[in-house]
Amino acid sequence: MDAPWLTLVIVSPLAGLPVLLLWRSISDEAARWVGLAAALAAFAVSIGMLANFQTGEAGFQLVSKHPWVESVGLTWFLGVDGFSVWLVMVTTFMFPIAIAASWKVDHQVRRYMAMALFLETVILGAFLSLDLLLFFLFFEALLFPMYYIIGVWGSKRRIYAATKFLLYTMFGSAFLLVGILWLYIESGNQLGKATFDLTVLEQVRLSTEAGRWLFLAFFVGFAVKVPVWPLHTWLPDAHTEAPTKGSVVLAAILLKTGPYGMLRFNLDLFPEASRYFADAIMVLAVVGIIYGAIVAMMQRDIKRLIAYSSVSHMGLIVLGIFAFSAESMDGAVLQMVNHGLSTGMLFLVFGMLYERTHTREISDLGGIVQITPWLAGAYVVAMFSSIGLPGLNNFVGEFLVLLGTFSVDRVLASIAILGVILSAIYMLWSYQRTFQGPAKERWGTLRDLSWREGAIVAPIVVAMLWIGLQPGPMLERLRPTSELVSERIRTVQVGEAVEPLARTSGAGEEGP
Amino acid sequence: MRTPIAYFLLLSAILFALGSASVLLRRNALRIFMGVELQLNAVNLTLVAFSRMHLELDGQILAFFSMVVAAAEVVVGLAIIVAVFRRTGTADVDRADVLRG
Amino acid sequence: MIDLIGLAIAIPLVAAGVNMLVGARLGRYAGWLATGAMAASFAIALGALLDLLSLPAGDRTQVVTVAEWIRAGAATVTLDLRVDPLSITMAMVVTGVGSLIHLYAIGYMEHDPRPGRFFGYMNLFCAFMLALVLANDFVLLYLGWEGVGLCSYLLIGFWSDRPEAASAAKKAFITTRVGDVMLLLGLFAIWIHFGSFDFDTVLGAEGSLPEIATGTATAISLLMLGGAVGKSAQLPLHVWLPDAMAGPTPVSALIHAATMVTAGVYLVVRTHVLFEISEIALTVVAVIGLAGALYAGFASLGQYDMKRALAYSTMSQLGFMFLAAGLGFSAVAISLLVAHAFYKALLFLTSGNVMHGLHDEIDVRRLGGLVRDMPWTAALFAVGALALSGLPPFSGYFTKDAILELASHDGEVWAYVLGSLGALVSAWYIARLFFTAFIGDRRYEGRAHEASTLMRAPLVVLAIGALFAGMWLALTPDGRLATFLEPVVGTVAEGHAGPSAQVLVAISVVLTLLGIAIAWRLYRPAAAERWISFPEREPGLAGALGHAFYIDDLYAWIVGTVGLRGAAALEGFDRIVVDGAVNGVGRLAVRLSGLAPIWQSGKVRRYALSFLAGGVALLVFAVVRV
Amino acid sequence: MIDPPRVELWAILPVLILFGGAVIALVGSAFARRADQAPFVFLTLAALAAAAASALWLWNREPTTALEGMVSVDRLAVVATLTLCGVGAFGAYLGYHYFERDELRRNEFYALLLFALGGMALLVAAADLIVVFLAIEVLSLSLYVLTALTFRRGPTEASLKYFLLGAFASAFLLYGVAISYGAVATTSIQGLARGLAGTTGDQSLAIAGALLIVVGLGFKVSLVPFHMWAPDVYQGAPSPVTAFMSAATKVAVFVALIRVLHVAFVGLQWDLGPAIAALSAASMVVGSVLAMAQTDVKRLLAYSSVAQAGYILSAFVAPDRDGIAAALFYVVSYAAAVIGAFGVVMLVSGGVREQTGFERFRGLGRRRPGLSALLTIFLLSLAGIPPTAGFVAKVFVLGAATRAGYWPLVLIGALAGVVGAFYYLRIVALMAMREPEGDDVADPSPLPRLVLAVPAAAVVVLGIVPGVIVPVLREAGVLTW
Repeated sequence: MDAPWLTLVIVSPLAGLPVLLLWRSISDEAARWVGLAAALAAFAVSIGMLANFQTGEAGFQLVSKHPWVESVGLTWFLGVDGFSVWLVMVTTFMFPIAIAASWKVDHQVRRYMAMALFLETVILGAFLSLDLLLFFLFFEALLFPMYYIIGVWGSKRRIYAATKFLLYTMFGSAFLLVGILWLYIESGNQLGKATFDLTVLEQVRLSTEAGRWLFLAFFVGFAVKVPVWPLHTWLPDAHTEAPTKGSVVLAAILLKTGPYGMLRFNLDLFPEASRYFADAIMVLAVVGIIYGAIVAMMQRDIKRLIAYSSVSHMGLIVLGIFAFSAESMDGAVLQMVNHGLSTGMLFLVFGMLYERTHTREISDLGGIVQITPWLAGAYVVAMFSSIGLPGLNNFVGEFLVLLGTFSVDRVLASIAILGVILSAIYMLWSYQRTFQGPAKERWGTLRDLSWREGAIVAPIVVAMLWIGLQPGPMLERLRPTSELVSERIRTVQVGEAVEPLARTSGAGEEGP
Repeated sequence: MRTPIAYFLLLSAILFALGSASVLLRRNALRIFMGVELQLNAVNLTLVAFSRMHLELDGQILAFFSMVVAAAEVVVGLAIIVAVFRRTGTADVDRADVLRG
Repeated sequence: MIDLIGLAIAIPLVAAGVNMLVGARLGRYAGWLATGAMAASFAIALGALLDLLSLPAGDRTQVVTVAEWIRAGAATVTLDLRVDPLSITMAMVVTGVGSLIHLYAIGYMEHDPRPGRFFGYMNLFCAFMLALVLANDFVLLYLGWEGVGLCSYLLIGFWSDRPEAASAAKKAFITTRVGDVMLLLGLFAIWIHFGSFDFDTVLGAEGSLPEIATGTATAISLLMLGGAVGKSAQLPLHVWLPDAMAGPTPVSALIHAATMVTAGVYLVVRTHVLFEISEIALTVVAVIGLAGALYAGFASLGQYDMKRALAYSTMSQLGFMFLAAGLGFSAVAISLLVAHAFYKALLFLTSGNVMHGLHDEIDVRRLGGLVRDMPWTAALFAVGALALSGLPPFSGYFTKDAILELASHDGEVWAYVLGSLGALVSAWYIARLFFTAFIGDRRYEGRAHEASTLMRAPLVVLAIGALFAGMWLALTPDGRLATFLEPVVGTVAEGHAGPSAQVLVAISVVLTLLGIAIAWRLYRPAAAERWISFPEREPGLAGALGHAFYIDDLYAWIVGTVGLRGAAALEGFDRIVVDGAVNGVGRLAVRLSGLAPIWQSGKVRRYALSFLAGGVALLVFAVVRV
Repeated sequence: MIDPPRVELWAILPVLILFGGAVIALVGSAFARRADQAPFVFLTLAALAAAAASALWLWNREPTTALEGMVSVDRLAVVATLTLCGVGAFGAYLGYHYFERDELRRNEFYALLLFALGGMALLVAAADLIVVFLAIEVLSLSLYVLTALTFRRGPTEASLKYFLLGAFASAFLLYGVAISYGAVATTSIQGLARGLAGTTGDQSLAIAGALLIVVGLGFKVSLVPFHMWAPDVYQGAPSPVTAFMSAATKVAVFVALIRVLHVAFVGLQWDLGPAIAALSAASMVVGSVLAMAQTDVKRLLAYSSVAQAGYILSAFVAPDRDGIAAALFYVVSYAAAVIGAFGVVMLVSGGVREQTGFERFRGLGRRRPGLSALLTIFLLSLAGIPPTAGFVAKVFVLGAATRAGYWPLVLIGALAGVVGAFYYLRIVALMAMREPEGDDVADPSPLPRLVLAVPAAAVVVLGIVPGVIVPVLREAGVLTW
């Protein structure tokens, strides 16, 4: 079916917004349902997009391109390829879950849902824009709703955390903005017409030096979002103070805009610089993997622990991207999805526990497993997924990333693989202290998972098993793209001019 | 023989500086304002001088305008200063520091 | 039947799912469901075995295509299964012994509140184990490898309210993970070299060695050995096994005696071609095995907890298997593996009976004279002990002593001598257990009740296996099993060095009897006080034996003290330096901003001054530029 | 023999209308000092409407200069005048509400407002430095008085400071005019451009003159280091006056700056550029940093307007129509946002007592979701966070600066934006994320909220579809020589 799928995907969450904004006196329950319905609608639409996605195409598909502000060359230019398609899917998949998971939010529900839907829209926009300014617009626009969600519905130090998150990420995107503008002007000088169109900017020939500076500007912008060590310290605070849904969205989706940006923009626009900096970045990534894992070990607060585990896992993703081997790149993209599912589910399940116990302190908990076996079981699944147990989703990604990296740099891969051990240590240790051991009588009365909660968790588990055992459908859709990109990058020699990327299809043509 | 233009400019510059100085040094609002007046007149001198140099009249016209403006400023300024004096019983500008930080 | 081998995995998997989801409602039928599933998959494996036997020895390697798993870049991983003599042998052990232990567990766990989960985990374990041994692809093997680790974790920690069980589970998983990581690296290395994970591609068709540089082969083999050492609790990654006994006894019998811990041996045997290319790797295997055999044997002597003693004995036996593999007698290693599965499972389950009968009392110092209350159990234990000690004609003799015999014939004198010492110690520690626990006078209160029929029946079967399996497997000179395995593991080249077979048999019998004699001398009923008070008299020696020469304590110190301190330091660094810098910048800015009032003092004249200064600065700036 | 000057009054019709309205209002207020102020509001709004209409009527005129080259008739002036009329309308309404609430009768407010607007309308059309000077004086004098209008302690003090420093500044302005006159022998803006393009002009003298003019005008738009009056005056003046002058003055004076820098002294671009950049950078940094520690919303916004002026100025380093369009877009979106922001502050501040400390805003979101939503929108725009006009505006001006090759300035601007986000969102946090304390004192009347929804809508619309005005602004950016 021929429809402006991507535009539909982006706007579909907004469907619920008018109701929420205009109908002041809407009841909380109704507001929740509206939010959930809109999110589910988005999911349905994204399924349609997936159905129209051509497997085996490397280039951009379902492209829709409409001038927006001609005078500055801003275009509504959307396209999806192997990199973005699954990120869109995981976004639309996790949002209804996250919204359903925050059913317990009891004050200002109307605004909560509105913010959530707005957030979903801008995140989807960021994943689908092929116009740098459009991307930056979405990239910046997602800050405020997240800030608001953390700051209004978060826990004790929420304002500190929210502000830190906002300022830190804005600090990063300040450099990104400068880089984008520079590139924009440069395109004007070279091609006559200044543009933000990614597929055109790929044609801009940059001096080695300029390319490297621009790469750094872009990289810093994305590295803060990832976050790459040592720019990570906003993450634990944000994760910890955010409400459950906030943490889920943050971990599952929002962080992915960072590595996605690197894949989409740094590698496409500055291949030479990418190669030039690859080694340094891989080292940073490996440091992040080990460092994050070790620091996670020492956390007394479960959410902080999970946050630091994110630092570790995201390091793995960056490693996979900058190893430039097709396997590692496949793995990296897959890992973005996987990390979304597993870490998202960890926050989800722990959030359910938190709703019951109202404590995040490991030392307060213990012996939960005898009281709420199903909740503990769900946590165990998520935990082993994030530990990278074969048969569950994370293994496939980790395996490919490490395999690809190993074929490029054995030493780094051998160090990075220690993360596999460390993750087992901090996860199992915290699990032991939280769920195992003699049950504390103060928790004697906890309820086990309700049907609603079970229904929230089940889809994720299914997805985990599916990806873990049959990643084929995902891999075959993203493989062509990653092969194209990694091929191009690997043909580049450091210090040489670069041939513009030849897209197999899509890009230029006008949308419907 | 004619005096070189430079002398006029220098003189007016000195006057302007003196005016600024009194703005900086005086504490009484009125005196500060007189300093400003002095500056304006210094500028007038410059204008006239240049006008003479270029042998055309715009400068002198502008000088007239500035005098008018100065007069207008006097009117408004005095009113304000008086209003302040009524409130605070002093025209000492250093006392007027409720608004700060 | 071969094509249906997938079912052998699927059935337990499904049963596991059912048990874990609705096990609570099944109640006591959970156990029967699980056992039934195992029996079914045993039947399938048996069928596959028979099919295989009906084929000529040449093409007894069947690959069952199942599905593709991962395809990315140049890497492809399949879920295909491989049925060949080696894998089917392992499958028979897993399903056969597995079924019996499941059956036993029904009785053993009857009082447990959550049989559903227990049997779910057990079935899940068997499924993973079968995947491990039937895999035709290294990554699938790794899946099973990690999967059994998971189940071991879940089952050791099954009674997770007991702190020691929880930490034992964690320790087991993490320690083996260290090995797993090496295995994973080995897999990467394999892929780099062969560009495939497929057994046929990597290991080459039988006979023909894969062309690969010795150095590479050494690297790969040693990395995989690392994995094997971790799983099979060999030095230096053995520390988790004794603690793992905190799990329910059927678990110890199934996972930590009969099947999972033998995965390492299986891996080494499976990839023996790679090991054989590099002499070094092979030697390392042998040395580690031998060292482990002796070390664990002596350590077992220092244990008063029956299960811990048996755990060390398992480790020692596995050591013998590694020794065999290291010496190139893969077939013999496997036959010891099979025999050991029977008698060690038997021994564990009998000690399980003891626990069951004496509400979890397992310390031999508070047992003794059990033979009166539990004649069956005692007899069965005795059978297991005889089999283990290696007296002809029981299994132990045909397997363990075969290793020594071959070693000596190959002129591996060091291996023979030390191995024989190990054999002697084995006889010694197992006899010790029997004497201290089952004869003499009671050292426990009340009366131990004999195990129910349901729990005895499987033991009888195991006992028969323990007694005669070895004989049956090895009756022909070079062993039936050996010939059966030949297509996969190659022939066992019999050397002719050293003394003749008869002499060796004599020596081994003498040594075994000597071991038993020593045990009797030390632990006979009359001497009870002496050996119980031994620690007081010889604290040094007793401590060394009891703590298995303090290796575990050393690790604990390294991890618990050095490791934690370091981690804490890093966490502080993150909080104070990295995050401190971030917050510092913010605070600095705000403080700076707080300085505004100093200049913004509300004084007009100061404003005018800064105004003037600014103007002058601009003019100067212009003048300088012009 | 000099032929009599041609008097083309149509060229300054908007100005005349505004002044006319002002005079009527003045007379009216003189006779009916304590009368109901409703008629004055309608008079004012009518005058503004008429002025706007006449301005529109000038849109299609062939760009030219009139009145002996004293005023220019071009689209820049038209756009600016329209903006000013809009701002004026909101200012008038806010003032009406402000005085009505406290039964204060200050009908001269409207006269002064119109005078100020007249001066501004003249300023944006000025084609001669003389007119620039005169217009500046007219609007300043009106603003001095407006500032003092309630004659309370704060306002009078603010007015005094504003006046003294303003007079001081106009002396510099005039000196600058004089020197540039001396350099090129004309005060006509286009004449200056021609003179400097040719050889007749004395470059270095002209640079000095230009800089002094920049100083004089920079004072009006509160550029660092000529900004120090702004916090005191903005805080001291009655909120509606603050709202009006913070928006309108910037519009008018920046347009004048466009004429001065992009026409008169365009020949000195390469000499003046760095100075402009320096001023811009200083304003962005100092303004943002000093705003961080403020705990009074009005004062905070005052400092923020210093930073905003810096952003607008950063577009001036690009001497082309895109630069002008960028500056104009920024000015427009800034005007909408800032008048709205001060408007909300006025409603919260509780009358002429002007309590604008943070505590008044604590938990506002719970009590007055409407007000806090409005203020949030305005603050987001000022902070440059999408989807608001402020974001687009920042991109435009920084883009212009990038094109001119001043990328360090761009980086400074981008980073100052982070600091900006800090203090703007501090207020948002205060309203949305903290529990209210004390009793609710914000103005309950619904109409003001409705009125302020207009600039809010404008801010959002311009943020999502800037295309609606960008072409117009680019038209305005075409300047005649």
